[in-house]
Amino acid sequence: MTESAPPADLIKNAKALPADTTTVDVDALSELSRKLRIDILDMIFTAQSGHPGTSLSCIDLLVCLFGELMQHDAKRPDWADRDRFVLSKGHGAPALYAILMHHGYIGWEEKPTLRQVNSNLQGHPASKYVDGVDISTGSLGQGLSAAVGMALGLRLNNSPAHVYCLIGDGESQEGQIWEAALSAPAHKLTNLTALCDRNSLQIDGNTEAIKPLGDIGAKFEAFGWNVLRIDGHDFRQIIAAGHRAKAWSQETDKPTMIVCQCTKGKGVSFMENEAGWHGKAPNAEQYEAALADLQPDVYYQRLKEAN
Amino acid sequence: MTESAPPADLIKNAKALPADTTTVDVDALSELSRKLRIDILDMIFTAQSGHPGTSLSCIDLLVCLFGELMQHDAKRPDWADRDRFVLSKGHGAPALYAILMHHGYIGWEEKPTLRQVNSNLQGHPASKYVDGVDISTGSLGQGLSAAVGMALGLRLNNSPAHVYCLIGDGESQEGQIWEAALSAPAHKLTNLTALCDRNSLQIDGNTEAIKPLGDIGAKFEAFGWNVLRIDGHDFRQIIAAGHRAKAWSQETDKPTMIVCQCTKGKGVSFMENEAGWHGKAPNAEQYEAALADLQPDVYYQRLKEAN
Amino acid sequence: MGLLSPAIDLEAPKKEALRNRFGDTLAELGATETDLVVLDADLACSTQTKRFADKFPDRFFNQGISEADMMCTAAGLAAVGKKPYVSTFALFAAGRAWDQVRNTICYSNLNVKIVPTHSGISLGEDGASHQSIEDLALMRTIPNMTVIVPADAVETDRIIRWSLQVPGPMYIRLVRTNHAVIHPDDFELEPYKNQVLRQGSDLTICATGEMTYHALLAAKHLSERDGIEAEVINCTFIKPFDTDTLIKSAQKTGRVLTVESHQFIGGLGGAVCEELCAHHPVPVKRLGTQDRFGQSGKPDDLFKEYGLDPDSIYAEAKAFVASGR
Amino acid sequence: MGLLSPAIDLEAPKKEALRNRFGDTLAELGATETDLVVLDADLACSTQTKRFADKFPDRFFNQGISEADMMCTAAGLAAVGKKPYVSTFALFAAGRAWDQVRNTICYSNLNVKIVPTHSGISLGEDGASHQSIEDLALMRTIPNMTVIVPADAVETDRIIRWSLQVPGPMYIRLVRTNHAVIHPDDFELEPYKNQVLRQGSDLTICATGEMTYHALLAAKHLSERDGIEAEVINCTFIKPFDTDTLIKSAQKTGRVLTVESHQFIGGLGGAVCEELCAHHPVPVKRLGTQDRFGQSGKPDDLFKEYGLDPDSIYAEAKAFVASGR
Ligand SMILES: Cc1ncc(C[n+]2csc(CCOP(=O)(O)OP(=O)(O)O)c2C)c(N)n1
Ligand SMILES: Cc1ncc(C[n+]2csc(CCOP(=O)(O)OP(=O)(O)O)c2C)c(N)n1
Ligand SMILES: [Mg+2]
Ligand SMILES: [Mg+2]
Repeated sequence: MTESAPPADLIKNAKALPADTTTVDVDALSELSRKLRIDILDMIFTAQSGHPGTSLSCIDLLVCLFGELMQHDAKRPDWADRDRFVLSKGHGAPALYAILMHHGYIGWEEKPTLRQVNSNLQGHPASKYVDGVDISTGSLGQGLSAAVGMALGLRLNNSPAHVYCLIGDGESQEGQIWEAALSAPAHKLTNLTALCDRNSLQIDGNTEAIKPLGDIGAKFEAFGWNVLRIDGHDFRQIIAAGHRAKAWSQETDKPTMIVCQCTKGKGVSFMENEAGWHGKAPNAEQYEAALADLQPDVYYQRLKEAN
Repeated sequence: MTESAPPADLIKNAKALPADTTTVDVDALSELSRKLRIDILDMIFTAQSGHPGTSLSCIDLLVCLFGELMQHDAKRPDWADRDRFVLSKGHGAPALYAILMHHGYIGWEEKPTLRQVNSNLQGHPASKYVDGVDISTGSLGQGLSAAVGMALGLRLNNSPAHVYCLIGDGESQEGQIWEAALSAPAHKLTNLTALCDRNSLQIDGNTEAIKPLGDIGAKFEAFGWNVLRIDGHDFRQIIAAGHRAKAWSQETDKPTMIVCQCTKGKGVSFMENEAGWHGKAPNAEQYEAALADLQPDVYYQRLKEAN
Repeated sequence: MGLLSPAIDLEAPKKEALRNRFGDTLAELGATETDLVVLDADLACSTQTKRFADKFPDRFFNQGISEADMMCTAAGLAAVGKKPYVSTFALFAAGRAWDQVRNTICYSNLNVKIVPTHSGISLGEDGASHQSIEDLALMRTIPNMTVIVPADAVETDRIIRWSLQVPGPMYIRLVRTNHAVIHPDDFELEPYKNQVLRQGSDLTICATGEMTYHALLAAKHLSERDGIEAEVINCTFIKPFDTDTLIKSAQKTGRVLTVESHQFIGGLGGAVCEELCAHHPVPVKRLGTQDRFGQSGKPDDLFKEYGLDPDSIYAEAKAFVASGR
Repeated sequence: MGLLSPAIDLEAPKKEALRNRFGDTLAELGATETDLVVLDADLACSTQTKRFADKFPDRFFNQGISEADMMCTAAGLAAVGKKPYVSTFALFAAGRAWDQVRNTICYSNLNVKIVPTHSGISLGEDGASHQSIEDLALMRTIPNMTVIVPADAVETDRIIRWSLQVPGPMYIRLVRTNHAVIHPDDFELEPYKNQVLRQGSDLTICATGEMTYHALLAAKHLSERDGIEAEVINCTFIKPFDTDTLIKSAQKTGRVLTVESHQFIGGLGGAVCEELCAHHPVPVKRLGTQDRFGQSGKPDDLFKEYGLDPDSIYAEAKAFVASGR
């Protein structure tokens, strides 16, 4: 888990981040992320189906969102003023299920059912099966508009709730992302923070080789958003950016986009930056190798505790 | 017909325009535009249906495209190497029909049939009815992608043909425009010039009040295009921009977008900048008033000559 | 209370635009139903959602020319408890935003009411690119979707009021034209029930939307001129389809003519054939656009061109009965 | 030359993925047909258009995750004389880009061949958001569109070759799975003709795509176990539908069971009911997803869950015959 400083040019708005994230327990977050990475691999290995690359890419973001940034309570899934999260890149479902299990929305006993018939853990998040999923996703490009709608509705309700939405970079090739990108500033949404998992890979290869997205942040800026650029695996930066985004949106009457430089497959050496691991389950050997990368002692320890 | 200089800040890339458009016969173009404006109104008045605002907004562009910029020949509609034009904002059909009639693609006898049952002059341009229309349009947002496809195909054919595509500013709220906007630079298209009719109106009012587009040119720049900004009613600027666009694209391996500041309803005083004239036909009184604006003497003269 | 207005003169009925009533009803309901929100995509003046927007600007969202975005935005509003009504032209609601309606609204079973205007060929002069002749097929096939077609302004009003009380996605198809009012002012809607507006024994005419009035007029002429008694069912509820009413009628008449301002594939005609084959197979003749796109023209000219005017329906019905099938 | 492979062991058939053959055939045709171009939307490794892309990178366009753009780009390519084949998952081809397929491709009647893979519930584990169970209904209702569903890899190959010679828009529906090869290697396609793969007199089973093999197996069991002889029609041509073959069979058997990996509304079942009601009404039972979305699961588990495995088809057919309808 890298905690070294991100490249200076990455954080164009670094000065906009509050310096003080000293209270953040980076070790604990890092440890949680590592556990959840193992859960992700467990699920996908058991199902022999699923999307490891994207899940490992964004799990650090989810850990910070659900653990530090969002107001929510698994015991009150109907709490009107809870913060909302939309996983627009729905194929990251294993990451979402992992964090939702950790927070008690989903029972651990469901873990082995991913992608099996009649499971709640559908291949893509489905609202009718899982608390904490308010909108079903999977068809790319639609979640950001839904998040805009939630933010509009919550504002009408005078709710303090904040809406977070995570999109993929490849997903940003969908025109609807740019419809929503025009819409959110038009509505002057200050209760919406979007995050873009900028891992530079999509299914068929590098985004820049297929349909270049270049400086995605610049595009959102041109569409009227505040933009923060961070290292999507640096917990301090993620949390600082999350706080800064809310404040900046208030100051400017604009929604904020956090472009998160991420590594697809992060944490499993042979999956990192490999498009081939987009939608493929590891075989037994690969699974063991992946666990080795993620410190299997912790894993087996937990297994023991569970029994 | 204004020939005064456009506001200096409008032509951000004015220096990129070649100074020498002295050979352009502005008077002749201006005169043609005026006649075609009358044709547009004739058609819409006779049909008692149609879109005057957008047609008057873009006719000066069409006059320059078909008269000065494009290589085409009504007698050879199947000529493989003719330049192509896609009217992505298909509701500008009356303007397209007017220029196509002028150039001989459509017989004048068809003029009164606009929007009647079994007419070739459909409410929106339909390729099966009219030579010179290669792709049917009307559902907004689709024409630019089609133009990209044409440009790709012509390049594969080693054809020197150039593709022009006119989109509306309101139309740019369609996400597909931004899909095409990402696509054209990805394919390094140098045989594609897009124009945007930036008249700042859509059906329900001002674009900036509904879903602000702000600096559209900046958005296309962020998506990887060369952008020229001109006065869309200044013939010298239109033609210079058309030439400059081709050359600039060659120099840069990028497609070029010409953002044309236009006035919706241009030429008919009471229609100018009035959203209400988007899709409404003038009644007899309004029609007369419009003709008066457009110098009816010319009109009646032509009628006389025709008989 | 009757189903058919006793005052109606079928040869010269009172007319009213469904979309005007839609706008008025929304604007009225907005006063008491504070969760009601309305979305449009730059067609508020055409769909008449403007009537709501003018009264409740805070609860009206003009999403611009972005139908896909509009549908998902509505879904998001519904997900936090709002009751969104979404409008645009039918082609752009059902067609342009199909995946959004399907995947974000229907799969999540969200309470979004889609009420497009300008369906079918009576959209008129704008032509084929704007005339939705496939939307019933498109919407009927999506799980969780309810598909409804009011026949006139009165029924539109009742449907809108009722729909506000019923959670879940609905597609309520309206038209552009000023159209015959066939229901009485005191009409009471019986949900999920298609109304037998005219009794008959020689054939059943299943019509929907604007076509119901055309069918009634054709039925009148069949009776007056030829002694043929057509039973006319106003097919308001396309999905779930009112099987009982159809089957009872088909058992009586033995043949069904379907009439819709829509493709003759997959829409009302398709639903009727599916129901009949499942329960009581009888011959069906389906009127609609016969695998042809629409085109520009005045609504009445187009009805004639596509065989959907009362005279054409009359002629088809007569030939159908004469054929002995 | 026969229609059904004489070598086939229905209980343990040879299997081949339709999409692999699709990719190979395209790659082969690309060598001689220089106007052939292929487009995909970031799924080239799944749809197997990659096999063409690797050989002819200049004539392959990966449009990224932009299905709408891809369809219209294909239309533009066709408008200047190219012969585009477009692929992605069925839901994103037929659903996400419906308006583009309709308004830009079909209304202009352009020569674009849309060949989506991953249709129906056998897409499997990705679940409902990716399982296209409405595409036949969506595509069938568009004027000018031809809709075709090959049943195996051999037929896929023949259809692709043939389609290259026939101008105009087509929708050719493929699936993800490794699937039974039922046609012989020397199979010759008879265009617009649905093949009677098994003769029978007790009922007609109209099946399409993957379901044809399931129907054949069910028919075998019906015959072996119960002496019920089912006639099995492989419904390759969904639109235009092969009326003759259906009606002849229905006249003989008096009842039709339709089987599709698709909604039971508006698809093959809809087409069959429409044809029968128009020409020879008989009882029809429609198997498909019964107005339910798909879900995650292994294809075989899903077939069972949705009643589309050979055993369920067998049971439905048996009950249908026993019902005496
Ligand atoms: C509308 C749509 N088109 C295509 C797909 C298939 N698909 C699933 S994931 C994916 C690539 C996504 O790439 P990106 O957004 O960069 O996410 P990452 O996996 O890199 O996090 C594609 C094309 C889809 N789910 N939805
Ligand atoms: C997909 C789609 N949605 C909506 C419409 C209806 N419509 C026709 S013109 C128009 C406004 C277009 O505005 P703009 O692009 O600015 O063109 P202008 O008339 O100003 O030239 C709208 C919403 C349409 N034709 N297509
Ligand atoms: Mg990515
Ligand atoms: Mg405009």
